[in-house]
Amino acid sequence: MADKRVSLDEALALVPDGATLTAGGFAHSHQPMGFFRALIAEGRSDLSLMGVAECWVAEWLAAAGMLRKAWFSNFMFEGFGRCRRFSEGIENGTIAAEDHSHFGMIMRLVAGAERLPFMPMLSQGGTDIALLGGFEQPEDKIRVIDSPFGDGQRVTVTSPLVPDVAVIHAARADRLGNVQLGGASAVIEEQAAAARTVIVTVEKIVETDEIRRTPEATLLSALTVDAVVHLPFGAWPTGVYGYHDPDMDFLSNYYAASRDAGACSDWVDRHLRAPADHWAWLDAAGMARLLALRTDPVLGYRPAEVPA
Amino acid sequence: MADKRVSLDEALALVPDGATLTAGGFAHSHQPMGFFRALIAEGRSDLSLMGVAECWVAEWLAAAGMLRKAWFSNFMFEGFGRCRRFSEGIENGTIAAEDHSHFGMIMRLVAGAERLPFMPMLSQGGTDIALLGGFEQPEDKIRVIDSPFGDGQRVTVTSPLVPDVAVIHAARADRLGNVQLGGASAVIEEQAAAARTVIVTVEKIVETDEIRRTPEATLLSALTVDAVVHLPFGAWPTGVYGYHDPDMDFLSNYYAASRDAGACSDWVDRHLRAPADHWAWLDAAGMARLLALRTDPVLGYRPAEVPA
Amino acid sequence: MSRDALMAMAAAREIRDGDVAFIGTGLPMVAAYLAKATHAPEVTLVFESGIIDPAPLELATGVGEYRLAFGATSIRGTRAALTLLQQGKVDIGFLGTAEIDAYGNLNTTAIGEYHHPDVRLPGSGGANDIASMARRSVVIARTGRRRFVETLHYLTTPGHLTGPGARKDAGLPGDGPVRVITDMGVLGFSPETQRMRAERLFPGVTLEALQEGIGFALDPPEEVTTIAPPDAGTLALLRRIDPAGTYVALED
Amino acid sequence: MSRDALMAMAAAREIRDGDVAFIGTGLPMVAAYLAKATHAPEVTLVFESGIIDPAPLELATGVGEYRLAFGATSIRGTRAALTLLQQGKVDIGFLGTAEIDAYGNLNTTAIGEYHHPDVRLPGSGGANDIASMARRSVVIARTGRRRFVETLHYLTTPGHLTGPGARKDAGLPGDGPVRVITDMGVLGFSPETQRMRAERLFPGVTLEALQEGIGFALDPPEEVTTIAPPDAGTLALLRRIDPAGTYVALED
Repeated sequence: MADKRVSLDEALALVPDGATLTAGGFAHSHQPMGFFRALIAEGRSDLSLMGVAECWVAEWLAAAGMLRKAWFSNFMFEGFGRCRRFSEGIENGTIAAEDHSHFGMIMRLVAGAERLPFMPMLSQGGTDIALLGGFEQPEDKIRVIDSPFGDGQRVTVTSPLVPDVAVIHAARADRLGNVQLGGASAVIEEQAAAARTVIVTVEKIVETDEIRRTPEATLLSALTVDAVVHLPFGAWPTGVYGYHDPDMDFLSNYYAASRDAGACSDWVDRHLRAPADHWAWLDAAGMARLLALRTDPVLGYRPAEVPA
Repeated sequence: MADKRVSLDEALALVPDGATLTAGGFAHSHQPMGFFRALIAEGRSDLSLMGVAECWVAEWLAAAGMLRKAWFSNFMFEGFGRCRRFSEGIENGTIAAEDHSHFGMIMRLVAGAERLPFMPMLSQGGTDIALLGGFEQPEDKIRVIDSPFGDGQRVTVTSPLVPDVAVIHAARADRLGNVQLGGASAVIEEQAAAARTVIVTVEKIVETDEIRRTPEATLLSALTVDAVVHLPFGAWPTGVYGYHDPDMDFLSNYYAASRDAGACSDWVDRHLRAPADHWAWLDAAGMARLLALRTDPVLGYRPAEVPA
Repeated sequence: MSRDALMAMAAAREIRDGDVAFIGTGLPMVAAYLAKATHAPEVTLVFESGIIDPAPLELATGVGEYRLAFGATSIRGTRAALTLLQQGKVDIGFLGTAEIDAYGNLNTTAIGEYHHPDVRLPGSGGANDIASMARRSVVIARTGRRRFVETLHYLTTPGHLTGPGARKDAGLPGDGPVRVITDMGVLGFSPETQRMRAERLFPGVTLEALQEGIGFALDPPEEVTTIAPPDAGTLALLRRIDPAGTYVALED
Repeated sequence: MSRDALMAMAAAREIRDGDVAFIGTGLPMVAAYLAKATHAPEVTLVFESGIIDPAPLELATGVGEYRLAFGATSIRGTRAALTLLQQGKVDIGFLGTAEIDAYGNLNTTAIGEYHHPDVRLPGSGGANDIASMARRSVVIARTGRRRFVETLHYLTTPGHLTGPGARKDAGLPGDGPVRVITDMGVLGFSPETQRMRAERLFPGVTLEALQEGIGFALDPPEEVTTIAPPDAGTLALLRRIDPAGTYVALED
């Protein structure tokens, strides 16, 4: 295995205009926002997403006008509400949508990862997810077939999806790309396995010997990873289990701005496009804000603050 | 979740004559030999195995005359050679065999576990595993079909298997059946998921709060486990990662006896049938022998002994 | 009297002791912890984030929240959690919705024409998987003629689809929805038609008032009873589980 | 001169730097560590037990041995390891066999009629999966007319099956065997027929002597070269990797 460390700029160059992406994380956790902040600042056109629950990635790409279509299962902001720019993009026809259940999206990624022409599964059948295509023909996406073993069982089969690039944020990796992450791992394994190119941004790069101490905790093996970027707070304003909570104030600030297209555009310019680099993006947030997010190592989260 | 602790005798009662079994472990590791030693001592008839690599379980059931048929992928003794009683059982027609690749067996168990009428896969096609049935009709086991999405890809599909009982030996569990085990976990997850009843024997029963300290290490969740038996050295003479090495001398002693049917029958009577219970079985081995097997906690195995 | 408390009680009652329950954020989470604190101490909770059987010290506001992970007996990924559904290991799941029809089919995808919707909603997420594969499911939905509709704009999540036999034809293993818990009472499904009918009413609610809040004709009920209001012990438990009243207000 | 050393060298040479190699016990494990110590420092070794990229302090005698697990960068289960094959992430795999035919198909299941065999062998294990799904595979087999046979008693593991096009019809994604490493030299496959032919001979071995040890007619070779014996450095490395000569004796 070769040394896969690259700079953020080198990693960004792996995502061309027109690329099909998938990104790790879900709810307000583990989304590679540092990477996508920088991608938005650089600018890309005609991106597509093969997503499961990377709501913030979808929303910011939509808000930046860079998202053209999405295969996905659910994008919403837990505790806030709808992803407004993403949803309105579908409403006004600038973003094309192809709907799935979570398991349906995962099975398409698994089929893509494992070179299988389809995966069988027991959900989605009988619904508009199966019967009504978005931008795909429904019969290219899901069919309900009789078991080839003639046992009379009806089973849904779904076709593969292969993203060009997966972008994952994790706690740590070695230079070879062995990746470890605590907490619920969402769909990271399936997304990384399916994609042609896998970029991982991490809080910390550690020696391979450190990875070897807890091999059971390795979520992605080096042989599925193409580029490793050292990007502390690379999930901020979403959280990283064991490191820091999501920054609910910052997220809420965006959410409020997102309810108006003009205000949202200003917000994107000011917060996402203006910073010169990742450090400027973090510096704008400020040390006090970022350090306050740190989680308690025993609890795994940030307990309520003691009133002064 | 209820308290699932039972005695070894109660667990044995979950395996009736004619049962179809699957057992954890592979090579000389993690095989539930304590359980099967006791089952052999009690006596059962017409057992079947849906196995992957639990060579010692297959061999001892064959040597005890209790095994009637086996769906399996590979039974051999790493470093020794063939499983003689099992192999000769097939040669003389007392054991019926249905062959698979490892991945083929695993996919049949996965299909069984997930209520799927089949799983697609990319191996086994074109070989006698697919074309020549053992005791099954080949067309009930494996077919090569065209992708239902009309993309011209040919893909193998294999039908489900559901064992009556899975028997697993692990390092530790709580009383609810949350199971943790270090090292390579072989096929334990898929075997437990597929079986109607899951029995786990463990080195140690711990409090649930202890399991909660390392939830990522939980291999089997309580909701897949039906019975937990406290059975220290329950894998002996095979090994348990982090606890003790396989007892190569004892295994070798069996292997030598197994080359002759009569000698093997005597061996089974003396070593497997004679002990009154699990403690008598371990006492016959003796403290010095068992303690000498303990692994070094840093290395994870037993280093070569320093000459006296 | 609190409608929220009645809904939480009614939802909790659907959980049997020993069940494996697939739970989302909000009222179902409160109901699940109410059930666990009362008649179902051995319920096992599973969350789509991959968290199994957690022991949180305080109420989480999301299935992905780190305070929910505290004390879990198992943490994996989303595929592992959803695979439990496909394995038939989940007894009950709870669902919310924007629209629901007489068969208990749900729409959480789009209002208006799917390709050019008036309002784009979040999409299925795990809902379709839960409703397809859990042994039984329970829908929680406040009444209203724009929510309880004759025809969905989009069928995201299967109830009984078009009625008897339809789920089997579609390859769905679970039995589908057994109850719809509203702010006026609890609905079930006629075995013959698999269409919705009233089962239990909240105190002071009439069958006519319930039908008024439903945009399709309910099937004739077999027997309708009235639910007793929560006792002081239940209210105290709800207050302990959700101290801020985030999901279950104890005053209307 | 040691035939074992020549075989280990020839096997090591099949591994390219940066390859992901699926490895079993014995000579392939020695060859893999020889490759890693020489021209392929960035090879990643994967074992069917679920161990990835270990750093053992001494040679393991089995893929399930705990001394092999030492220093692994990832440890999962067997399904995860075999799934890497299905994902197309494995470049090369090594196979042993009891019988091999001209197309490189292997039998490790039974000698005699399958249902009533004269000798029952262990079965496929992961061999079929490796040969079906790795990008390329290499067979290691000592010559002999009972091993290299015109017709297998049972086709356990696919080589090129019946020749061009057959693997595709059977749904197999990998390219199949590229080399057969024997104790007399290295064989390859004619592109037109996909039948075996000589490529390289060990010192002192003639094409005729090799054919003598093969129970079917080899295809005409394109070019046959002779392999240089291992140098002192290679022998020293082999001695360090396998000090006891368990798998690679340095004297015939």
